[in-house]
Amino acid sequence: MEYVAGIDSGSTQAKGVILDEHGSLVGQAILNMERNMSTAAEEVFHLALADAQRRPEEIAFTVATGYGRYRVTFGDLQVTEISCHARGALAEFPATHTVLDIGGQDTKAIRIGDAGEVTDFAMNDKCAAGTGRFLGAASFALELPLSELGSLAMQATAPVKITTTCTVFAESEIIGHLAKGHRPEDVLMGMHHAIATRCASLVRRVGLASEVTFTGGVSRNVAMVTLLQEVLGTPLNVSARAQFMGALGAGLYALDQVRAGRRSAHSQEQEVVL
Amino acid sequence: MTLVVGIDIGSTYTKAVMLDEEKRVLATALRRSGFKPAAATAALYEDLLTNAGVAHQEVTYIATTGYGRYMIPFRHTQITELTCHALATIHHFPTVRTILDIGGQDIKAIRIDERGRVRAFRLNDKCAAGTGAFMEKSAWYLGLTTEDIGPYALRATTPVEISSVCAVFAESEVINHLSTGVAPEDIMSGAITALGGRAVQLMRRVGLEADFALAGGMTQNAAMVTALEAKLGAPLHRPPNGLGQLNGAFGAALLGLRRVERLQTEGHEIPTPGGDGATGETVARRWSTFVPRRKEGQATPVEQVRPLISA
Amino acid sequence: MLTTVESSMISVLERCFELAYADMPEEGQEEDQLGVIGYFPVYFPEEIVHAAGLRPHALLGGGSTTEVRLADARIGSFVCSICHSTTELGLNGTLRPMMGFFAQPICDAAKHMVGIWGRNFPQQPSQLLALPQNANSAAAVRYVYDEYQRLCSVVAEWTGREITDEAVRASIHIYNENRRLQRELTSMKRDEPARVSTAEAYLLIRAGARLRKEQHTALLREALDTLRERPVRPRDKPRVVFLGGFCEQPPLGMIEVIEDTCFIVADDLLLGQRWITEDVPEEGDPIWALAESYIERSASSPVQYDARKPKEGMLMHMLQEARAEAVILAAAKFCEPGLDDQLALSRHLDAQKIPCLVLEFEEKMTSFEQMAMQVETFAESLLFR
Amino acid sequence: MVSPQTSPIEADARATGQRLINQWLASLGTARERGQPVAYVFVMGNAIEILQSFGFALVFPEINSLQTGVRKAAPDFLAKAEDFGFSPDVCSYVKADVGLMLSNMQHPSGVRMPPPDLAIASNLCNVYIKWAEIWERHFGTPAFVLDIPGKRHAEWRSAPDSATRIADTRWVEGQFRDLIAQCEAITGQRFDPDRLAEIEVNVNEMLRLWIEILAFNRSRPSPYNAMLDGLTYMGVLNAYRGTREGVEFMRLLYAEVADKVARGEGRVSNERFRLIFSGTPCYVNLRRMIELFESHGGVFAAADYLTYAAGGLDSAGLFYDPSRPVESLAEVSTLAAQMGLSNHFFSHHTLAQQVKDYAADGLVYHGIKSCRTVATSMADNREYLTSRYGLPTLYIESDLIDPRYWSDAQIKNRVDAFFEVLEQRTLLAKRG
Repeated sequence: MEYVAGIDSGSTQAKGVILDEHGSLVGQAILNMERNMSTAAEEVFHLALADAQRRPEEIAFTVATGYGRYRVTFGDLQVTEISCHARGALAEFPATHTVLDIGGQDTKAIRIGDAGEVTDFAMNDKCAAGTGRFLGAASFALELPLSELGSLAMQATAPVKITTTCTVFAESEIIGHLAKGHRPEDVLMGMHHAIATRCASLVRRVGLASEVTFTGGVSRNVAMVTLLQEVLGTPLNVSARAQFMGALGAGLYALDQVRAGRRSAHSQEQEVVL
Repeated sequence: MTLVVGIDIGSTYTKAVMLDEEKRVLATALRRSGFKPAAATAALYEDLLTNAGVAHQEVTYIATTGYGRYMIPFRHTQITELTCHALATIHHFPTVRTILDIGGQDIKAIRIDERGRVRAFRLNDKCAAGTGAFMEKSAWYLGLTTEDIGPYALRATTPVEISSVCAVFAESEVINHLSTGVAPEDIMSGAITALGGRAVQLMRRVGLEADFALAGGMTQNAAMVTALEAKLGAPLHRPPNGLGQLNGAFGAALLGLRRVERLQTEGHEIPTPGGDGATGETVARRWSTFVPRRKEGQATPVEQVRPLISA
Repeated sequence: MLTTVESSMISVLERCFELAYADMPEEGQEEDQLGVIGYFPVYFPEEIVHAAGLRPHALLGGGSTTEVRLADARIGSFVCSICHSTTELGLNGTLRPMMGFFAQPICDAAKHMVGIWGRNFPQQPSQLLALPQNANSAAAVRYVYDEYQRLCSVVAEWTGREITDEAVRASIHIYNENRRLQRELTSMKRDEPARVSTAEAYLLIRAGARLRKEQHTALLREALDTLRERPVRPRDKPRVVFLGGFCEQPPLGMIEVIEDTCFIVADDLLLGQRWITEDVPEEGDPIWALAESYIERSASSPVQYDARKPKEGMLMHMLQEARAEAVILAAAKFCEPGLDDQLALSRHLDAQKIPCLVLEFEEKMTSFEQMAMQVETFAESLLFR
Repeated sequence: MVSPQTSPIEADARATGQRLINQWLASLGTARERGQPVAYVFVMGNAIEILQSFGFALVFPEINSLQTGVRKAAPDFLAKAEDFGFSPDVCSYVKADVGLMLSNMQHPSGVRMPPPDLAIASNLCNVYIKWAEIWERHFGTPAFVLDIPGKRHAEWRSAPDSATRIADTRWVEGQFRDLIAQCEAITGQRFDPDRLAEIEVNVNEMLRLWIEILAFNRSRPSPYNAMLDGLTYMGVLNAYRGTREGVEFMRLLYAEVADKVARGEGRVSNERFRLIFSGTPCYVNLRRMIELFESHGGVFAAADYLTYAAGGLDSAGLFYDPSRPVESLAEVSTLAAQMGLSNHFFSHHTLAQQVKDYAADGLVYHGIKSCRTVATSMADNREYLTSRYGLPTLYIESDLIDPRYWSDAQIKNRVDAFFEVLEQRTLLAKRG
């Protein structure tokens, strides 16, 4: 039995998955980025191996994705997270035609054709950057863990209208609204709405086509999912493994390589053949 | 005897200072503003009285400043933090003509005259905001406390460049540098240099007239002070014995004292609290808060400009 | 307890507010059953469209109440708010009733608006009215005349309504009367700022961008009569000139924050409504009269080059005429012409030792704490001089 | 794989171009001593022909500014302008030029730029006019604003002999007459129509060749990269427009490109994807940007930028009629503005056409944060073309010369993903 690895080396988190030769996930691991990308990738790789109870030499091929993909020293091939998120989303939800991924650094909308190919993609221009970070600012200001923001927002009864999506002013805006006596949940809902609107406009850049799959950590935020469905007017697929979509996609690309008869050469530069 | 209180209600901290007629600091107090600044301030005021060991009725005059200056019903008057900083600074350093105030949300450069009157001032562009907060966040990413930043950055050997003006992108740069294994002290020092550069740029816009003084949160940040003094090629005066954070409150108190003196020399009695509306007066009708009759789904009320005060 | 004068003033202003911030009326719903031609700032020869029996509709952006949902997918985030919100109003259907859309080459973003309109609303004709940036050539008036003639035929083609000289002359007469009343209001505000606030004057003039001019004239008359009756309580506030309202409109809240501590005795708000500064000749070729007035009887703005109107000189003249002691220089975020002039003027004022406050705004602003702080400090620095 | 840029014949035209550009820059430094009058002009709408006929030395502040970027000196100049008070939102070309003024006109090329006797700003980019106002304040040189009406909407063309064609041309000609009078006043010489006619003959010849050189890049593989080699060619096209050197350069270039096409030699050794570039380049990282694409075998066969920056003269195959020099200058300038220069406000048609003409596989938009002229409606434009033609497009964002806006990781990420898209498409096409 041969195995492959997919490593998603983002700037704030590293994720890794191990797939068997049928493409089923046998191990996964996630790690908050410490000092150095390369070491973090190594670490997450070994954690995933441990989770799958496999040894490094059993891994026939490794594909790296994410901003740090060229720093994954043991990666055999680098593929961008655009292709990987699309591939991962398709594996989980085969009817996917649009992928939305909200990350801390970037928000991406990906359009997928009927043959499962990426036909178009859009990433936030500078000022819409880090829409995910906008939530980080909220948790900072409200002194709440990120994971609780969504559920709290859902309790809103009179959402506040928030016009700025400038992350810099998010905190002061929140404090301002609270000082005016608005309830935290109402302010939070306002913020979520502002972000959802921003992300929706990104999806519109590539053209909305159902089914829509929502990937990335933020997809676990219930308020965000609800609002996006409302703003986009279509239900969203959300996988339990939403955070691992990139890594999963990378793993599947690795599997392609193995099926095409290629084996790990641990060379940095290989011609990308998708 | 005259007891004057200055309260600075900032977005993160609320600070208070009590002075006597000799401008001696009798007591100071500090609290997080939290979500209910009015309540926080009331509590803070109690702290101040306790610290000073005086009772409510002994206090002659209360002046408020900071973004919450209108939220405090028991004030006599309110004044903006810029005017307060100017007064406080000239009190400590009669030769200062340009003040730099680095706050959490914005940087302010103020030109003053020999009597501490504001002559010109400039705030950073919207897109260069959030600088102080950016320092805090960076420190947080690096696993440091705000206090550590200064000493830490001083250890830098090969500082990196943080080029983004926008705090959000700057943050991304920090994260990226970090993830590529750059030493934290080099990143921090890079961030400080960048911030210092922008601050001096702002000072130029008001004329860059010597001497210079630094106010706000960064006064205790050795690295920042060094960076700024290097850029300015001149020393930066800083408020003495930890008054830095209290500068706004101190200035408000000084102004309150002036007002009391004026009232007494002119033989008026001190008005009852509630704001003498020097600048707090509001127009007959706030059209901006007026909601037009719109088709369904269209009506969205415009935010109230600011809490209207009822004198 | 409000006086009768005050309450009738408020009722007039409420009507103005409704109009000033109302959406475009649905087809046919408008009382006078007119077709509507929309135009993007700054100036547009409304008389020509008015003469066709249509209602010219100044597009003044989405203010702080329009939620931009669709336009952000079409326009970069580094472009001013009024382009985003105007496109949004198009995409969300608010501007559907327009029979046509015009923009002028005031800036590069505005020129793009015509391209955006053409791509997204092919069923709604759109054009650039190519007003000239060279106002100093001997050939300028003739060119504007030709471009206005072209406008006449375009409007006729779009709406099937011919535009006769008699009709244009009649419209000019109506507009001249309206302009006289606007000038009266402006000078009242300048001479007795305590009698009418800038926010009030703003509502009165902005309502005119949503009404047939004859109706607006009646409304202005009523307002002016009431205002003359209004008792005035003089107050001690610094007299300032406000610049920055020539295209994207600052939110009303911003004007009010300024007026809390200052008297705005002169400004460039809604400049397009006041671009022509004198009566347009009512005899001779009316189109020529309009063209000549555009070049010879007009205000100045950061988006119109005219060697006869150096920006610094125009501002100093404004200051003296309004007996103002200080200037507030505002610029819309991402408005390059505005930002360029803001810098030049602030440097000039510094050199002249005239106090000035530099502000940055966006039509969609909703919180004014920081701005209030700056304006109050400015006022304090003026009062404690 | 970046193709060898040292193949002898390519080095030739590029080298000659570089030499001409440097010669021209150097000549500007000595214009004053020669007592040569100096005119500041922009690349879009500039009446160079008239100025040449009066023997003006031509300063292109846009080229000065981009040169600060190419020579990695931009940051200092930008910093000077921002210290002076210019907003980050203002065009970085303007700021670099202000930096130059604040540096005693000492340009990184080593040339001390002369102040203008005359400055012409057209309306084709409104920033030109604000820029010229800055010169008015700094040099006291009044601006000559040349207003050339362009398209009134995307599908709009002024028919020959139509009222508008006549009116627009008359307007432009009127301004040329004003300009000629001003030139006479400045130089103290009479206007010489025959000299203007000679210049126009030269321009016609340069143009005839330029149009064919552009057409050569339709062949596969493309002999040159429109966004690298093309920029050098353009520099000469502007600085030497109407001159003998200009004509000779174009002949040399024509021969070189023709030869390459004949030999089937491409700019990139393994041309895999033919691309169209929309927008202005990033001059600080130009090589890096091109390398990002060429390393994937992607070459820019064409760019709308070439039209804007070449005065739009190629856009409709317009030629001067030297027998009526001034009149025909007015006619051609008017049409060039209509069909070429005002196109970035309606560029969807042109781009669609270029994609067809050059058999392009994809379209790359480069948005400039501080340039509303090219970037305001790129997203809308992109949406329009992708939704209609299903064309693969890429949107990247940086700046003209401000390195602060170039984030390599982000741009590489987008470019790599774009080529993965293109690869997938070819793969699917193969599968049928």
